[in-house]
Amino acid sequence: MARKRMIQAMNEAILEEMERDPSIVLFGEDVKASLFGDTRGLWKRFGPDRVRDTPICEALISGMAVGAAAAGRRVICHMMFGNFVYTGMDAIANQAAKLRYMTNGQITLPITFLAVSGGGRSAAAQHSDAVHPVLANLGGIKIVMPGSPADAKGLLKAAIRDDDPVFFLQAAGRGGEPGEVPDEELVIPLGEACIRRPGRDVTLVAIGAMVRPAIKCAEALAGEGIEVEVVDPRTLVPLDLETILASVRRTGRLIVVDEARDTCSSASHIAALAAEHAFDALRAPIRRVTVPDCCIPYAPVLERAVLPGVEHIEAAVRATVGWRRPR
Amino acid sequence: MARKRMIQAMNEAILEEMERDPSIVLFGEDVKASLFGDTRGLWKRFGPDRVRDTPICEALISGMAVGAAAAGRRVICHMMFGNFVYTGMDAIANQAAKLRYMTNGQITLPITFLAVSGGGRSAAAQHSDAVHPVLANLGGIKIVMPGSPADAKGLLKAAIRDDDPVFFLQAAGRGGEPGEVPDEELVIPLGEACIRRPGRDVTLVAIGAMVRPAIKCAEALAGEGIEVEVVDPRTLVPLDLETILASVRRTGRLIVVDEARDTCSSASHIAALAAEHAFDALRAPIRRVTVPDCCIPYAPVLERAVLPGVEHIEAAVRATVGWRRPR
Amino acid sequence: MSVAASNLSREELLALYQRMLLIRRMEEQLARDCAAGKLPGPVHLYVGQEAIAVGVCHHLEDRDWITSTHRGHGHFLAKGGDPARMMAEIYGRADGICGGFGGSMHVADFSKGIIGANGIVGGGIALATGAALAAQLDGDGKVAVAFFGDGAANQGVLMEALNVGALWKLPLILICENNGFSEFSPTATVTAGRIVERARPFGVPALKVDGNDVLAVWQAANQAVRRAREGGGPTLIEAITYRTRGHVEYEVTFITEPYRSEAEVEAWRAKDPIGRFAAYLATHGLAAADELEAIERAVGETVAEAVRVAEASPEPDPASATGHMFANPR
Amino acid sequence: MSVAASNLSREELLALYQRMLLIRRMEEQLARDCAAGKLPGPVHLYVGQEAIAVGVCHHLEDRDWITSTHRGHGHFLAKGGDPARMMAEIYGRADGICGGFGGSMHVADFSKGIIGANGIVGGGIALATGAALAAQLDGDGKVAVAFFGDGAANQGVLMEALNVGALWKLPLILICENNGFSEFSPTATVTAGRIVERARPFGVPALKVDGNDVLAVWQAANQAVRRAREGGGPTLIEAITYRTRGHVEYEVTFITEPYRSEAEVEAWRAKDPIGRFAAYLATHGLAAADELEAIERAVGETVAEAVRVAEASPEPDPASATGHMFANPR
Ligand SMILES: Cc1ncc(C[n+]2csc(CCOP(=O)(O)OP(=O)(O)O)c2C)c(N)n1
Ligand SMILES: Cc1ncc(C[n+]2csc(CCOP(=O)(O)OP(=O)(O)O)c2C)c(N)n1
Ligand SMILES: [Mg+2]
Ligand SMILES: [Mg+2]
Repeated sequence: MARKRMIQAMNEAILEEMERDPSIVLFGEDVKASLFGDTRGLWKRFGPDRVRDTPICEALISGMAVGAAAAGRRVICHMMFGNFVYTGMDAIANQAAKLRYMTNGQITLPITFLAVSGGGRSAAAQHSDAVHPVLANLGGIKIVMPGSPADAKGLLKAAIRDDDPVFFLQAAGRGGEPGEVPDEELVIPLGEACIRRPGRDVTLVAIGAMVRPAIKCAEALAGEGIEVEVVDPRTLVPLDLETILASVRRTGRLIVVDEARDTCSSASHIAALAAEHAFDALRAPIRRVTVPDCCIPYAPVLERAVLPGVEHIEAAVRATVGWRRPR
Repeated sequence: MARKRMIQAMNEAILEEMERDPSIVLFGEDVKASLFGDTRGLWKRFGPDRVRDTPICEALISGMAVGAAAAGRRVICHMMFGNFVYTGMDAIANQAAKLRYMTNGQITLPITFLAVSGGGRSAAAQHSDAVHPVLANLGGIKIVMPGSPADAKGLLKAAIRDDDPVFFLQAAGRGGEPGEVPDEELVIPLGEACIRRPGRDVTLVAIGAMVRPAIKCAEALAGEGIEVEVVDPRTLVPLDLETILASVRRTGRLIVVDEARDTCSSASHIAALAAEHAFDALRAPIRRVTVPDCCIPYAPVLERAVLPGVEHIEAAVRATVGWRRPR
Repeated sequence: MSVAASNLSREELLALYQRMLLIRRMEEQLARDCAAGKLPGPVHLYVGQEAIAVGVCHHLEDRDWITSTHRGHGHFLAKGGDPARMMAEIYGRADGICGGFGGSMHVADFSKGIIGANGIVGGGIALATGAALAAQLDGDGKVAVAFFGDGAANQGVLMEALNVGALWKLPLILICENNGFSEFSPTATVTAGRIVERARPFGVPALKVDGNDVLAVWQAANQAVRRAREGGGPTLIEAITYRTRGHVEYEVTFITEPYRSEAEVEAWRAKDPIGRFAAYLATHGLAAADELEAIERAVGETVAEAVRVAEASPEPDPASATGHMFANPR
Repeated sequence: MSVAASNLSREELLALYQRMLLIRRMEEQLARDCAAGKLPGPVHLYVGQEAIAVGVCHHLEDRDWITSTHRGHGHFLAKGGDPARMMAEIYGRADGICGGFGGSMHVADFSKGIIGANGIVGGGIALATGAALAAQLDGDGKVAVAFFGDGAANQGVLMEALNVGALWKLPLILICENNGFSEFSPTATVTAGRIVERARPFGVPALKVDGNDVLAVWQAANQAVRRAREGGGPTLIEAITYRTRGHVEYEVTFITEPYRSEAEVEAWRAKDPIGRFAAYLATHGLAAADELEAIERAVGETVAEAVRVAEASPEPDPASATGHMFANPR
């Protein structure tokens, strides 16, 4: 074990996988300079053939990822900010998510798209969207949202080895967060949730960047005797529904914390799944702690008002645990 | 009242509004020839200044809609198929949905985007997506999905008069469906659901193209004494939650039928809202009848297998009405 | 047309002819099938443009990549796709090349380097650029060809591909088939300037050819493919042609006003690439009448066989409808 | 630099100088504020490029439209945006021109025709095209100007705008500020050929100017704006300049390797548009030293006042955070 920052863990994952598999090509805007640090040093290590700075042209880049993958390469495609996914959306939605299906599974499309997701740094509306619900609805894109450096490393390695298009969404501005990362080879299968903290009173499903405030909240409430179980799905597609439902069946209560806008969020979807498949176990309304249906504002005081924080989560837990069926 | 096809009703709505408001400009690919018939005759009537055929360049078109609206025009922008929304996604998500908010409400953006939505005609994966969940998650886009010719007319007129960006999504291939349309001026406010058929046993929220099979199913089951209440939300943003919740409180049961892929669908969202706000009234699990998380296939037999049909809805109703809390 | 310039053998010339005719007859069959209500979805026919797919693909091997458009049957067949499996696909059958999942707008066969037809106008351009990148990394002289229309040339992704193609010297060949229309919009109403010029600012070689002259297309493609194989980077070819059938087969049912004159269509029919090439072969004594007839018969038999196979093929299993979204579902 | 050619009065020349200096001093203030940790979000400074915004906007009235980029303070101020309200915006305050909702990358003032800075590279191009359409329909000679970078010129939407602009003869002026870099990529590594050439295939007039020479920019814009007002359609201007500060203010904290040499930066500093113009004014006896000093003082006072206003402004009300997504929420 060693203490590493999340971005370092990601950097190692890419480096190790590119060492391991010479068919991998990585491209995107300024991957050589590396804004976030995840691709730092790769250009020097692997050269300009396998690590390519592209012009600014997301529509082409995302389509090239599909074309190169269809033609036999394993691709890592850096989209930088989540909002630029919209700019490259056509090939993501119409090609990456569909080409295998439309052609009856003739090909695999081993593509890992990298992007940061969410707000919190006054980057304002065009650099702060959490785009995972939009991607999740496409059906053909896997989605990874790591909650810790170790998970980032193990999940990114799994994503790169995966034969399907995967979006790896790292929480924006949280690359510096440290955590213990095992020294040995670490590959965490996609589709396996993890219970970050056990608890009997309420299940708190927390996605990506929300894991940390969820744990903080759980720790704070433990002092009052409220035992919160924090479940980190780690991947949204595929979703480990079993682990989530098993937890809900134990606690009888569910809250989902998601940094997405509320309407059609992953929080909504997980809530809907529980309202169908764990209905008989539910002892309280299912709550969502999400971003209201607005843009992410610039001023810190405004941004704090719309992003889910510990206090929003805590309020939801108290309301859920304290709920009594009206007479 | 006169019997009209849905596309005719839409055509009338646009024509009447363009007559009424000379600031309206309409553009898109082949709006002069009019593939679907909704813009038929408008070029002749209003001339090449106000009705413009664009080249194929969705990224520009959607952005132009925002620019022209910000500069004082009322805009109708035809995106043709729902899947081409992805091609023009950047300006829809990053500009249309955000420009008013980012600039502190300095402007209004009166834009009506037109597109067809959904499958059913063997148009295959790249012409059959129902894109409303993706649009709904953006937060700044209103969404209209009419279930009848009269609604199409009244809602389209309201959409055009609305000062915000609205996506008007007509069910693909269903333009020929006839219905009674009032002769007098008809403007149906956005955000008002309508109860298509009252019933005491289960609430069936059916979106857009799903209204018809939902009603069919309700009629069939009425013969067996199962009384299904069919609620048509008509607009997904804004959503008339009150009407939906009131119905669920009456029936104690909810099913949502949505032609979207399941994950992060509007069905999921409506289910989540009910699981929070009508929890105490629920007497059965909330079910969703949606498209599984796959593309829309070409062959009719495959397409029928994935699109929600009367039989899928019926099965959900039976399961819901017959559900008993396990002991 | 000049055979001297093309250096093609008589056998090769007849092969070109055969392939064009195969595309034509297959699509005439599809037109009849469509009119008879036998096809579940829309079909966009390539009639009149066959010289382009055939003239280009003659230079390509199975390992080379092509991407195509909504009007993709010609490219599929020219690149060696199986006629019967294409027919079965368009009929929506289990033996279709995509198992009935794709249909007319998505016929693809990766084993033949056919990345596929594409329902998104301009969608194939980025795919081909990516395939060209893969080809370049493979380092064995493969190339990638994007076929697209004049309408698609107005999608900005073309400029993006020219830029990246030029910067990286990708083995990419961009074939713009200017058939006079973007759906129902005559090209000039939606396309400023000349498409062929659009390559020049990027330093990408570009040429314009008569797309109804299979040998002219062959020549242009010959240069472009050679340059690409040798590491010389991309080429844009604008091939001038004409769509003599409708944009989509059933357009008369919804287009209320004519968007072109019958005289214009007739004038172009007179320049039909197949008729012209047959006359050329005859005039130059390169094919006897009975040879051409034999080809006609053989092609007819292939089409008939394709229909038989397609009709005999079962419908896909509905239980498989959600089956292969992912290679590793979990 | 040639005043004869520009036909500008002394007062106008001094106004150009004043505006460039205002942009410079405002941004130097922002640089200090950023270093001091006073700015909540990222800022991209325009230092070295002032001649472009000022040379172009001098031709524009409030009713004309501009769209800008992530590097948008210069355009905002050149088009007549209020310095204090810009400062307050970047400080994230309630009196900010966007109430603190937008920040540096979104400063906008529609009453001044400023559609706004833009966080999406290339995003302003389509907005300006739409504004040009609106202007054309208004029929009163308004124009729309899109400012964008060399990096943005690689977004396909530029080609799409050139095409539509040419077809519809829109009053659209496309100003590409080629400052040598797309973030940390030198232009030549990501940009094939010459940007100015990209207009030609569409028949759109294009010219390249020294973007550090305010009079050269003024001249080029003069032609372009006149043509646009008179219904002559779009123009592309490529203005060659250089970004002397970082791409983003705190880049040293994350960029581990230099992406350009200090010598290169120094060489360009010597061509600083403001210093050059001051020297020109002095050499030609168009401004006395004390006149320039007076301008400097006045500008300094404006900046100081902007800071005072910004600092005195309250933070926005968190309760308003979700307030104005829609004009008609229901
Ligand atoms: C992104 C996108 N926009 C619009 C369409 C609708 N559409 C289908 S074909 C077509 C015209 C294509 O013209 P062109 O590229 O010249 O090809 P042609 O049909 O002439 O072969 C259009 C607009 C589409 N399929 N995809
Ligand atoms: C669509 C999109 N892609 C990528 C980015 C990230 N990004 C911000 S600025 C920039 C470089 C822009 O270069 P240029 O257009 O030359 O403008 P400059 O920064 O030089 O003024 C990039 C890639 C973005 N903001 N938007
Ligand atoms: Mg065409
Ligand atoms: Mg630049």
